Amino acid sequence: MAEFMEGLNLTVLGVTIVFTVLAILAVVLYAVGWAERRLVEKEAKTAPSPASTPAPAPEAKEEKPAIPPRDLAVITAAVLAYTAEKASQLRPLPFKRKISDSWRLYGLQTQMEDVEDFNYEIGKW
Amino acid sequence: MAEFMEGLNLTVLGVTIVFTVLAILAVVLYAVGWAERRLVEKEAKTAPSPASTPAPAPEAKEEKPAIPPRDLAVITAAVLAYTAEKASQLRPLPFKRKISDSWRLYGLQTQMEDVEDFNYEIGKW
Amino acid sequence: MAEFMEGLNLTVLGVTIVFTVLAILAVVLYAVGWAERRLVEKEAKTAPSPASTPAPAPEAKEEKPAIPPRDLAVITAAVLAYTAEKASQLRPLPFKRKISDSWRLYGLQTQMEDVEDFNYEIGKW
Amino acid sequence: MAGLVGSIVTFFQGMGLLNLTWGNVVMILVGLALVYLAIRYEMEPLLLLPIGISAVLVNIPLGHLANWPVAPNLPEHIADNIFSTLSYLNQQYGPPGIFDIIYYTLIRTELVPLLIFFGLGAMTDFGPMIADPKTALMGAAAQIGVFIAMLTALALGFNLDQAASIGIIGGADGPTTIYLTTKLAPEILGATAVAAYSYMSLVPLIQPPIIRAMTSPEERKIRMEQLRPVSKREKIIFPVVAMIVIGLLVPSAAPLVGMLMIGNLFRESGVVERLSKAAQEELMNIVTIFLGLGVGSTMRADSFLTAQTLMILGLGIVAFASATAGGVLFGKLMMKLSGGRINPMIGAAGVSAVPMSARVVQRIASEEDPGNFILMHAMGPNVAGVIGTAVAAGVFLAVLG
Amino acid sequence: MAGLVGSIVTFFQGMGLLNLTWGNVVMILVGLALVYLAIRYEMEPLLLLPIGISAVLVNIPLGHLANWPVAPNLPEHIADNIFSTLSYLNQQYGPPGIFDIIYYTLIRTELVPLLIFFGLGAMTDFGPMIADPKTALMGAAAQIGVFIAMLTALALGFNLDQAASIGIIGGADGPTTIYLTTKLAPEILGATAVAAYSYMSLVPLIQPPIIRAMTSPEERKIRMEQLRPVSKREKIIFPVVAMIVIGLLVPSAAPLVGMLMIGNLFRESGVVERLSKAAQEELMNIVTIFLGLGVGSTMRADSFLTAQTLMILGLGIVAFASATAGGVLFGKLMMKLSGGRINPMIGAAGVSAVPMSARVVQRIASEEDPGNFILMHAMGPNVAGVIGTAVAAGVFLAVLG
Amino acid sequence: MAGLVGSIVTFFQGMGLLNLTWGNVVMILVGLALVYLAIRYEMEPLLLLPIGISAVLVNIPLGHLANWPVAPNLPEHIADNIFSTLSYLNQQYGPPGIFDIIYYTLIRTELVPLLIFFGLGAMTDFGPMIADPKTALMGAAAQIGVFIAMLTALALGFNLDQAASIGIIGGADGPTTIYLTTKLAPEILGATAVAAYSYMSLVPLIQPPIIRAMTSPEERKIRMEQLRPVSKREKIIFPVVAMIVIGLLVPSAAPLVGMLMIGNLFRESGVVERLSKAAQEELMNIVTIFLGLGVGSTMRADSFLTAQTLMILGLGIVAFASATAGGVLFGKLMMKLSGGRINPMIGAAGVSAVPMSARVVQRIASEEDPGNFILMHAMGPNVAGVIGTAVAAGVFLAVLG
Ligand code: NA
Ligand code: NA
Ligand code: NA
Repeated sequence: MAEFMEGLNLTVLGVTIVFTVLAILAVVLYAVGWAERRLVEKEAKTAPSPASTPAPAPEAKEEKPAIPPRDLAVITAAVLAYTAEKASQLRPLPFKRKISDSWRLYGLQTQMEDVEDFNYEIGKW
Repeated sequence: MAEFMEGLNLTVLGVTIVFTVLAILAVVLYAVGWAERRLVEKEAKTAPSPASTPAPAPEAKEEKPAIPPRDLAVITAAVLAYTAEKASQLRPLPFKRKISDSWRLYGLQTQMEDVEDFNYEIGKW
Repeated sequence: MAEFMEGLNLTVLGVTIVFTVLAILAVVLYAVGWAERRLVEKEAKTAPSPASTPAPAPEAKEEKPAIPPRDLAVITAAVLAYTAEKASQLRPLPFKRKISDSWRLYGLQTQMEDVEDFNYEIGKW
Repeated sequence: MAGLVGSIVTFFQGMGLLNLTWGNVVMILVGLALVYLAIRYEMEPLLLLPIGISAVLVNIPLGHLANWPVAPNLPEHIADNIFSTLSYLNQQYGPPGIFDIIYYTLIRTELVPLLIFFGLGAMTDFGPMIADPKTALMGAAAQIGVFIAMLTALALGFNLDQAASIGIIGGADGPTTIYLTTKLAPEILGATAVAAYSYMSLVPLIQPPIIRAMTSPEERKIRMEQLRPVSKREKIIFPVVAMIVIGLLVPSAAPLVGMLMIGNLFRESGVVERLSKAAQEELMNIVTIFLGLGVGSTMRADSFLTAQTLMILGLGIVAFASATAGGVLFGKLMMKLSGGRINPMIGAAGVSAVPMSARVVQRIASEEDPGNFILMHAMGPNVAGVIGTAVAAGVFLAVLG
Repeated sequence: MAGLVGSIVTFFQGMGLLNLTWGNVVMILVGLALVYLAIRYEMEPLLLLPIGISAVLVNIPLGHLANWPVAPNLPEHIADNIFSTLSYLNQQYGPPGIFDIIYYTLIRTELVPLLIFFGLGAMTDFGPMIADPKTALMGAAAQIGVFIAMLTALALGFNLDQAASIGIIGGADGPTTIYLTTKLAPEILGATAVAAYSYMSLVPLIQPPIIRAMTSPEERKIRMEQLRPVSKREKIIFPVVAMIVIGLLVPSAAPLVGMLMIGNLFRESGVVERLSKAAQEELMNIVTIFLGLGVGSTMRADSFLTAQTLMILGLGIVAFASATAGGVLFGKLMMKLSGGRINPMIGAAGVSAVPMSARVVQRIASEEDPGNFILMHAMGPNVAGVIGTAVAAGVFLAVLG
Repeated sequence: MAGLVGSIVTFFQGMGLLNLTWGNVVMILVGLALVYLAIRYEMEPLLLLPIGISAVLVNIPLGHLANWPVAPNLPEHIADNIFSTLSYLNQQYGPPGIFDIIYYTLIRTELVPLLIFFGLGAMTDFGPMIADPKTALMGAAAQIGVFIAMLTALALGFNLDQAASIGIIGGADGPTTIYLTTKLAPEILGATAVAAYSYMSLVPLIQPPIIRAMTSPEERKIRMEQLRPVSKREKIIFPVVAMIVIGLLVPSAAPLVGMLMIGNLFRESGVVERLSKAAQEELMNIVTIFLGLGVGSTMRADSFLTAQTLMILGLGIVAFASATAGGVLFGKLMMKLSGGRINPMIGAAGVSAVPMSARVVQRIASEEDPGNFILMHAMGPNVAGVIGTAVAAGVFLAVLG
């Protein structure tokens, strides 16, 4: 029972402190936020017209509408088709295949993909 | 000689145990494999026709033959040529070059590439 | 004062040794450089005409001039425009979004980008 | 051939199978269950998988991976001296296994839990709490669950040290739970760690019914105004200020909060990206491996298979549930005080379990009103809850430690 | 100017050049030779390069990188106590150099070899062995080489502890060799480690003549049917089952096999990718650096430059050759039993040296019949050989340790 | 309610705010200043940020992050025994905080500074020095600053051990400074480390006026011929040769130079890329975090807030300035001897601070003559300066250590 009373005391103490600490932290954060706003205002005054600098950006977007969407689609499809075509071809065998680190490490690290790199067509790595 | 006899005993013991352990492991793996096949069969029964779902996939490939290979080659070559052309141009100098971490670390880490980033044309980083 | 004298001695000793060591290192490096040049000369003699092997490289570049630069520009602009167009579209929602590791780790790792992945249009992740 | 016979006898005496106890078998099954939950249901796999599998491994008899007891009886003059303890345990129980080394030199010294807090700091964005500091109070309110669980544990007969360690489960912070339990009651470390991580992954099941029971549909529909943007400068100042304020008020929370805030400063400063990345990735991953294996290795039959463990698992639910309730209640209070501009549900996110409980709150809000987005507001109490739990742990350490 | 003279005298007495012994010179040359082999012929460079260069460095006299002896004479009451040993060595031989710290706290405690096994588990795909479990027996057969080498070593006058450490070289597993030698005979650690890694990289030279001598062209032409696919579920169950089965049968192998299987579970579970990656990369790389430097630092003139070392290097070839022969012989037995459906050459892959020996087998098969692909079948014995060697090491530890 | 009162009293007695001393306040401000400089002006943030923030944290009273003194009075028989020291400090001052563990087991043992040298080796390209070996002498000449600063420190009343540690700041090598100070005068570690890193980041401000004052415009306009290319073979041989030559001549520099060269061999060998990457990244990042936190934690009010610290900061400028002057003077000598073919400014790069001082030299050259490119020539003395400082540290250790 004595322990339970001690636990109650600890609860009162604990809850108080947890709330106090986080309340103080909140107050400090409000103060920091307020200071920040003041600072930003000041900086805005000293550098009055920074809005004029980032103007040149829009011009980059102007050539976009020049190409009709249909052409776009055709061209893109062509490129994608070519890429797919190429990827489907047999990867050529490197002349002197560099043994990967994973092959070498302690003579154990399988990484089966490496093992399967064996070219079954020409019977060599 | 006593040690050699002990070695012989150890050999008998060792070979027996190595074989026993790996044999038991093999038997367990056969059992696991058998249980797996049973489970897969059961799952196949409860979900009888999953084959109909993955149907929509083939349609994606249909536009491929629409573009003759010659056009494909031309377009791709064009894109590649452009990329190569662009890559060969002088890289523009960043306005305020961010010092890389490797430059800063303990005042030592050379990484000569960074040093060589010096733009010899305009004599500045 | 005794300590200062000792410091002077240490200075004489130190400066001497630092210079000696780096001088010896320099001499050794000159020797290594000399040996290297000898070795390279020898190797050059034993393998007299390696220049003929790397010949087939240039042919890869020949198709470049076949496309007029104007066409190049058009095609490239088309591809870039398409890419930009596509990137600007709303990213489709993945069906069953895989919870990223960072979400899971100890129930803390915010990485606000993950939180902001919330799709405000359909009100779901 | 006495030699061969002798060898065989020696070998068989050392065979694990013949020394297996029922306790071992049950613990192996418990470990396998954790592994299963981690893989099948992705329940906090980064910790429950290592914990589970190392629980399996240490319960194979004579395996020599963990030779030392988890909570040894030490002579008084060395009890507080980790270096003498290591030497003493070696003397008494033989050379350390790999899990003994991990547990005694990396976890008992608090190195690993603190480094994880460091990494968490580098991963956490305190922005939502900085934008709306009053939400920090909800992170405090949810700690009520910690104390309710502690009192319940006391009533069930646990001693104060154990009760505090059990209560902290309600904070929903794995590393804080491990940190405090290691200091106060290492004999129940396995149970509290497993409870903390299990329930953290069950937050989406535990919280919704409680939240729904305590709020009306009208309350759940309350929309909150957009959070103000937070500047880089504020984000940089926050960890420094938080470290100093909390450190001066509750020094016993300084290690936890300090390491968290150092990590956060690394993240927000923007000038030490490679260190921030290391804190979040290479160091974090390595430390997580050691934490999982080390904690799992404390799950031995003799200390884990007790009625206490079952009670701890039960108390874990009490802790989580009352923390959620505490948060929501305080949320309702703040709703009243603000004239109905605060959705009370975001209080439930004060239990931490970042960001799960914030997502739970958002999901319930969406169900009532698909156009109601309070996720970011819930993130405030959510990250505040991490600090709140660390402070609660600090109070326990100050009084009991 | 007595001070200056004194300083100069002090300095010159401490000059390495004047304290250089013939032993040092030879050891520096040995180290340089290893560095040369590692760079020029890429012979296991990840270990032979660090080993070689740190052998060079520790043999520069008075360099204070390694101040403590490798196999010190310890008073009996502290011999088994690593913590008292550290304090005692500091008392006797002065503060530890960086290599002493690496060797005594990371390697002697087995931390590093076990963490490497952990990483190897995360790197290894046991699929081929799961698909065809009978190939596991070939991984057992190749261990015969371990015992033949041990008996030969005994006949040459090595004691049992040393003979066992030498025999295990035939298992072709670097970390297992280091683990066992550190426990049983640390005085020959440098020699056995160098032998193990050197011959592992020479597998493509050592194995083919033996395989060809023991098989007929017809046998080498035997084609094997495609392996069945292995499900994710089986791959997840495997490490758990293997850990429990082997742990219960040979507990002394539990640290090695257990860490290997934990790593493999991380890999196959698919839910802890960041930990699996850490095990394979960041942790593995760091640990490999420490292993190489630590092992190389044991190569001191007094313990390395002995007739023993030469014998160990010779015995290493005996071990590899007899392991290969044992594997092939057992392969022929299985060929007979299966009615000619098993190519006997795959038994040679049982020596481990994953995946080199499997590739060697495939190469020889291709030479006889370019359309014969038995690579995957050879991977079964190959990974089984890792487990087999760990079990053999476990038997040695159980009886001698 | 005596219990509650008791708890509250206990808690308040342990409140940091009530135990705060003026010293703590000042040290917290010093720490914050370092953090500010690191973030706002990017002054060596990778070290000054961790140093600053951990200085803040350890000066919060009763925080239990650093419980042990930095330079304790040890009984003579354990003073040289790190393991007994740990046990003794635990006995005297209670269990170690996380910063005590980092400082005593990772930094005092020199593990961390040496691992950083290892990583630096893997990051450094010694090519320019190999191409033009005579520039190595300029790396020697700049060490004159080390000795001038040492003599000045002696004149100001520092003892020899401290004076040597202060002098080495002039070498502009952070890790070498930390290595030497830890060995000779740990009580001033915070001050020398902060001075070294601060001035390293101020090189672009400190060096130009000195260089301009000591050279004429004509001298600054001297163009140098293109460096010869260096082969891969030479780059591989260099670290091996440098390690052996310097190790044999100055064994006390062997740990620093040896680890530097092992790292460089890993880099140049080309066969251990994953280890080289680990040395540069994962290991380096982790070790850097520990170095920064550990060094910062030594900045306690009692040992840092002294007139000595101010003098050390002042002496740091003396050291950097005289090192620069020494380098330039020797550059002028070499210019004379070479008949005007060497630009004397490149001598200033001999202070190390790689690659900052080489860039400073290039910038000044460009101002005089935009077409004059001597950057690569300045890199020779630059990297030689690293070796020169390590040798100077070796001499100090040989005579004083
Ligand atoms: Na919490
Ligand atoms: Na093997
Ligand atoms: Na220097």
